[in-house]
Amino acid sequence: MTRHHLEIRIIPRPGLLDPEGKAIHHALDSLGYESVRNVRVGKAIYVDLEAPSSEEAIAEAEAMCRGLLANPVTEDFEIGMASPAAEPGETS
Amino acid sequence: MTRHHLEIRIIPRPGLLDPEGKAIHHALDSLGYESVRNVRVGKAIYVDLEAPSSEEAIAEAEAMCRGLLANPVTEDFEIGMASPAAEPGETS
Amino acid sequence: MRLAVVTFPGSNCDYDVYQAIKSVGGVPEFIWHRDAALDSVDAVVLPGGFSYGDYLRAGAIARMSPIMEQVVTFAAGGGPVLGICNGFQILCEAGLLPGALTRNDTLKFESKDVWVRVENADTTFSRDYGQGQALRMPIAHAEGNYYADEETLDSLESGGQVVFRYCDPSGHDGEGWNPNGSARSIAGIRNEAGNVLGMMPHPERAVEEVLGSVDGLGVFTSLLRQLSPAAA
Amino acid sequence: MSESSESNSVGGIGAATAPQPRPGDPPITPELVQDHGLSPEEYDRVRDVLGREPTFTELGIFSAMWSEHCGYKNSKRLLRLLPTEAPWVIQGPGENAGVIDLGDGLALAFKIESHNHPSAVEPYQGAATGVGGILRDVFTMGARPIAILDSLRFGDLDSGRVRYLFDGVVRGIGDYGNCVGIPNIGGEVQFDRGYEDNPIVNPMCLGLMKVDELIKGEAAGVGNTLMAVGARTGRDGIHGATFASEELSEDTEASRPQVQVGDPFTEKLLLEASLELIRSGHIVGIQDMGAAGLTSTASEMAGRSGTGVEIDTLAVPVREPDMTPYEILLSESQERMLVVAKVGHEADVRAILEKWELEAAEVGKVTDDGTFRVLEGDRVVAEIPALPLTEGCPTYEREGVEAEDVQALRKMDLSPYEELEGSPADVFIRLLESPNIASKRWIYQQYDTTVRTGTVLGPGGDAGVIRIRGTTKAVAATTDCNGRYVYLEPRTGAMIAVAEAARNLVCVGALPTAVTNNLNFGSPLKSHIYYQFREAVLGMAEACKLFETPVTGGNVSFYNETDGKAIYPTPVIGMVGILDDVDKLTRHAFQSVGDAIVLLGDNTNELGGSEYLYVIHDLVAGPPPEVDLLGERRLQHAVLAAIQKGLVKSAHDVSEGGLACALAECALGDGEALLGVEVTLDDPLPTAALFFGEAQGRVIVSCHSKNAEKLQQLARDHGVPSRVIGTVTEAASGFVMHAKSADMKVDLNSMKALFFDTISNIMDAGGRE
Ligand SMILES: Nc1ncnc2c1ncn2[C@@H]1O[C@H](COP(=O)(O)OP(=O)(O)O)[C@@H](O)[C@H]1O
Ligand SMILES: [Mg+2]
Repeated sequence: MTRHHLEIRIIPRPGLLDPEGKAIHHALDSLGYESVRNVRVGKAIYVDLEAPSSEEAIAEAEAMCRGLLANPVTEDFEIGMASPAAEPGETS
Repeated sequence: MTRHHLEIRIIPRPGLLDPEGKAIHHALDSLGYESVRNVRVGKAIYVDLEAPSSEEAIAEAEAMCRGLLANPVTEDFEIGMASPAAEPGETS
Repeated sequence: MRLAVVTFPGSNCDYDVYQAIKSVGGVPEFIWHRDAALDSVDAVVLPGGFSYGDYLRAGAIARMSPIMEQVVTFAAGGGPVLGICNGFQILCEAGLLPGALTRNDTLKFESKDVWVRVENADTTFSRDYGQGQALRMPIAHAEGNYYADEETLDSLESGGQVVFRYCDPSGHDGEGWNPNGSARSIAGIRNEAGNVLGMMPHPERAVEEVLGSVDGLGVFTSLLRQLSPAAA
Repeated sequence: MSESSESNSVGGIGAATAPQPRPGDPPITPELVQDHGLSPEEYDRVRDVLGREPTFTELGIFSAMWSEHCGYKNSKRLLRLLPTEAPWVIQGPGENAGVIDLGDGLALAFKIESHNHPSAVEPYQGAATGVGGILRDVFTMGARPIAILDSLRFGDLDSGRVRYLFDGVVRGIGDYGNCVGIPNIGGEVQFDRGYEDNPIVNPMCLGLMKVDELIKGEAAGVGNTLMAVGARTGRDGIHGATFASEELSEDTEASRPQVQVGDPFTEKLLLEASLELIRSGHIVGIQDMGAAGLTSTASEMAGRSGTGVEIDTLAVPVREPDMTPYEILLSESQERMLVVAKVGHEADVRAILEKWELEAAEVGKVTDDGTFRVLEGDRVVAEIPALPLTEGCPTYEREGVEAEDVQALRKMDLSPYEELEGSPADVFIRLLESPNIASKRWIYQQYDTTVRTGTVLGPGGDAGVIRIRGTTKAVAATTDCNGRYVYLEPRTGAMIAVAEAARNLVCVGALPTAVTNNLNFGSPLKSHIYYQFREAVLGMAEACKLFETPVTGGNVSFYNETDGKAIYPTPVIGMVGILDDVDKLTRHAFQSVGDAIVLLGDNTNELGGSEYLYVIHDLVAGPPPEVDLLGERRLQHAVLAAIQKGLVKSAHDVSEGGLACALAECALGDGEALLGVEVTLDDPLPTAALFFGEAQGRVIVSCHSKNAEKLQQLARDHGVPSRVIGTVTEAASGFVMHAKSADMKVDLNSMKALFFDTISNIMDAGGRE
């Protein structure tokens, strides 16, 4: 068993309104960042888990996304390995 | 000018309580995912912007993070290139 | 005494604050966030609500608004600034108060009456209260969990900057009476100079018997008395 | 089954200008027509109206407008039986919301709306957008929203899926209303397996306006400009109207993009901008783009004012590229309005919207030819006579036959359940911790209840009350319906819903004034469902007539079924009332030790449809309690008179859980100052019925002991039975009830823990399954 650091990204489905992204885009515009074309906001969930291999870790994360983390009606998800910056200890 | 697809991750600073991460950890536990050791929840912000180079795109995103997107008291940030899955059109 | 009530897009307690100020004899005035002039006002109130929908972080986008530059200048010149709920969040985002307001540890919007104890009755916004007095007021927020690092918290405590703290109905520290997980049960703080106050509970909703409490009146009467010691 | 047309002239129009199919339009086949929810006969009617075959775009338009949701095809004829008039009614059914006169130049707009199907698919967004829609219905009348209520139904909370739905719905309602800044003042929720797969989400909104600021959804004044205002149009919710009219099935899972996302922030801006627009005098009409989007809004506005409209879809601001006229016309993107600006005032309208950081686009104009015409640039893509489109939907009256299994349930012998198994205290405790009886604090602590500083009685009492600043008045509101009663006997059940709503209002001291209703049923195509519907409408009509509470609007939600299984028929009553003097406001909690507890009304041996049977015996059976409407009317008058005279200190109606649970609620209050109770009942009734039966027409009041005789005299004068049943005691003395056959004594602190924490104990442990 090794510890795997996964980064799960939950992304609002294309076509759905993303009011938060819209508000941020608007704010960036008025701050003078006029080169911005699009903003969408999702979640980044960092999960540390024990698994025999990274394949198995990812498979488990996929199951978690389907069962709990992502709302299949409104969100897509993506799973990757996390960078070290996002590696804290244990959730208490 | 080319269009760059950036993914900005806003991560709660270590040491800060992350009640949402804790709640998700708890929920995963009770769903039987007992191999999970730690969960932290941040934001993933997908920004499409026009810039001459990817270095300049990243520099601009950094400025946005410092100016608006991240709160330095509670959050760190990371900037990367987004995967194609997270590439929609224009925010209107 | 002219008190500016700043309306941001999404503010929704501006009208309530306006009425509360009027009821204690102040002269409230709505200022739209883009009408960036605060020249002749005596105090500024940033009311509660969901400026910019609370998107990104509560108060994060509002503090970029043109009026906030004026508010910062006004505060730097010693002008009194009161931020309630979303106003408190904006003040922290703008750096006028230390720390940050993060998501309630209950992960829920919390709407109910709470009790707060007056920790410092010698401020612009609390002089009409007694030291240690317990006040009943409503809260209504999703991001009211006050956070600052230990060092900042210590200096807030030692500098008398903690003005209101959640407590039980008898005014004692009460296990279980902190509604949102705030560090050291902090409900309201002031800046070092003493002219800027931020608080999560809504004093403007506790100004008439018919609303269930008049414990919020003191915040407004204190402010008015400070502005014109002869009156009030 | 008979069929008739609503409008007299269903003439075709000249074929000379007939729109041509757009490139890429699918050919109109019988299958396509069927997919659009139109029967072959209805399609024939379409052809009659047009005098030719429709284009694909036109088919979409008819499909939406003649859906159940917009066309009320299976309900319209029966709904005409409801009383709608009274001197105080300013606006009855037909507009975005009903309006009643409050005196002092003020008026109250109010309406209820269902978002059941969207909430079943995506509880958070479904409920949130439901609140958004009902707020828009109210502020487009020119009224500022002052309160929200929410009537909810779910399956039993032991299912993870149900907990997920419940949690999402409550968060969605809360987040939306909280952000816009409208206090929630009440509602109801019932948990019963009858709603397992089909939750009910019916938000209601009240708004206040000056009488002379009333504005309607009309497209008046030929040459005036149509402007689309607010959010942009996306592909979300296309055919939501048809969707809401179909049964949920496995396929629904595949129709996910129909979810609409709410943006309460934009709504708040739209609210402020709309009220400013209405007051500015630059517009003549305004309406929310709700179900069936631009299509229904534009054609209804034209239909109401007898004009025509012309719209260019290329001028409509869109969120996504390459949208077709079909999509633009039928999109149900949220937070959008259609405004009719006086010609020449377009720039003023735009300036107001710009102030609120919103967009406004000129999308068309009012014409004089009675036609709903849609252009895509130069090309005509639809051209339909407006009135036949909005009013010509075929309407049906069907045969209704009661289901045999319901008859059997109703006739079931309940005598085996009349005596309690175990001690009364055990049964009592199980009822108190039933989520149907337990405090709903877990819900309403997620709702802002005090914003706007008008709430003088928030959720947790018999009705919510908002004072009207600048007057001594207040308005009260409640929602009520017990679907079990309606299921067991629809006519009685609907009467009880009206009676209970009125009782709740008088208990806070308000005079019941008017009703909005939301009729949630299964498929009207089934004869036993149509029976429920017809009977419920008849019952509601009778009770509303007798109570002088006209129906000023409402909503019908059919097809609340999954895999052929329908919900309990649930005609939710939203009732509003007026208190002339807010100081007379009365609460349900007992006030002081030594006060007399007086029961108005009679105890009877009725257990049918009770919470007791459901919780203890897992049964929904028997006849619902009888309701005597004249007796209810006398009771209402007596309670109001007693409150007016200052005789009573508290008042609370007896409903689910019976006398014991109602007394418990009086003793527990809001949990801050508990008081004890000691009552003695000498009725010769079985214990279950006496303690937990749900006989109607009962109110518990408390009064200073010296006033007890006066109070009873007042009751006698009104022809209402009354008696002193006990006294308010110290909390330490506990909760004590004596009857001939049984006694019980329960500790108040343990009651308090059960009552207030049950729902949070369940919810704060759950997850999505
Ligand atoms: N979904 C809800 N939203 C807001 N308040 C609610 C909700 N459900 C119940 N309540 C409040 O809880 C209290 C008890 O509800 P209920 O038992 O249905 O009242 P009653 O039987 O008097 O109609 C009421 O004040 C009601 O307004
Ligand atoms: Mg009840």
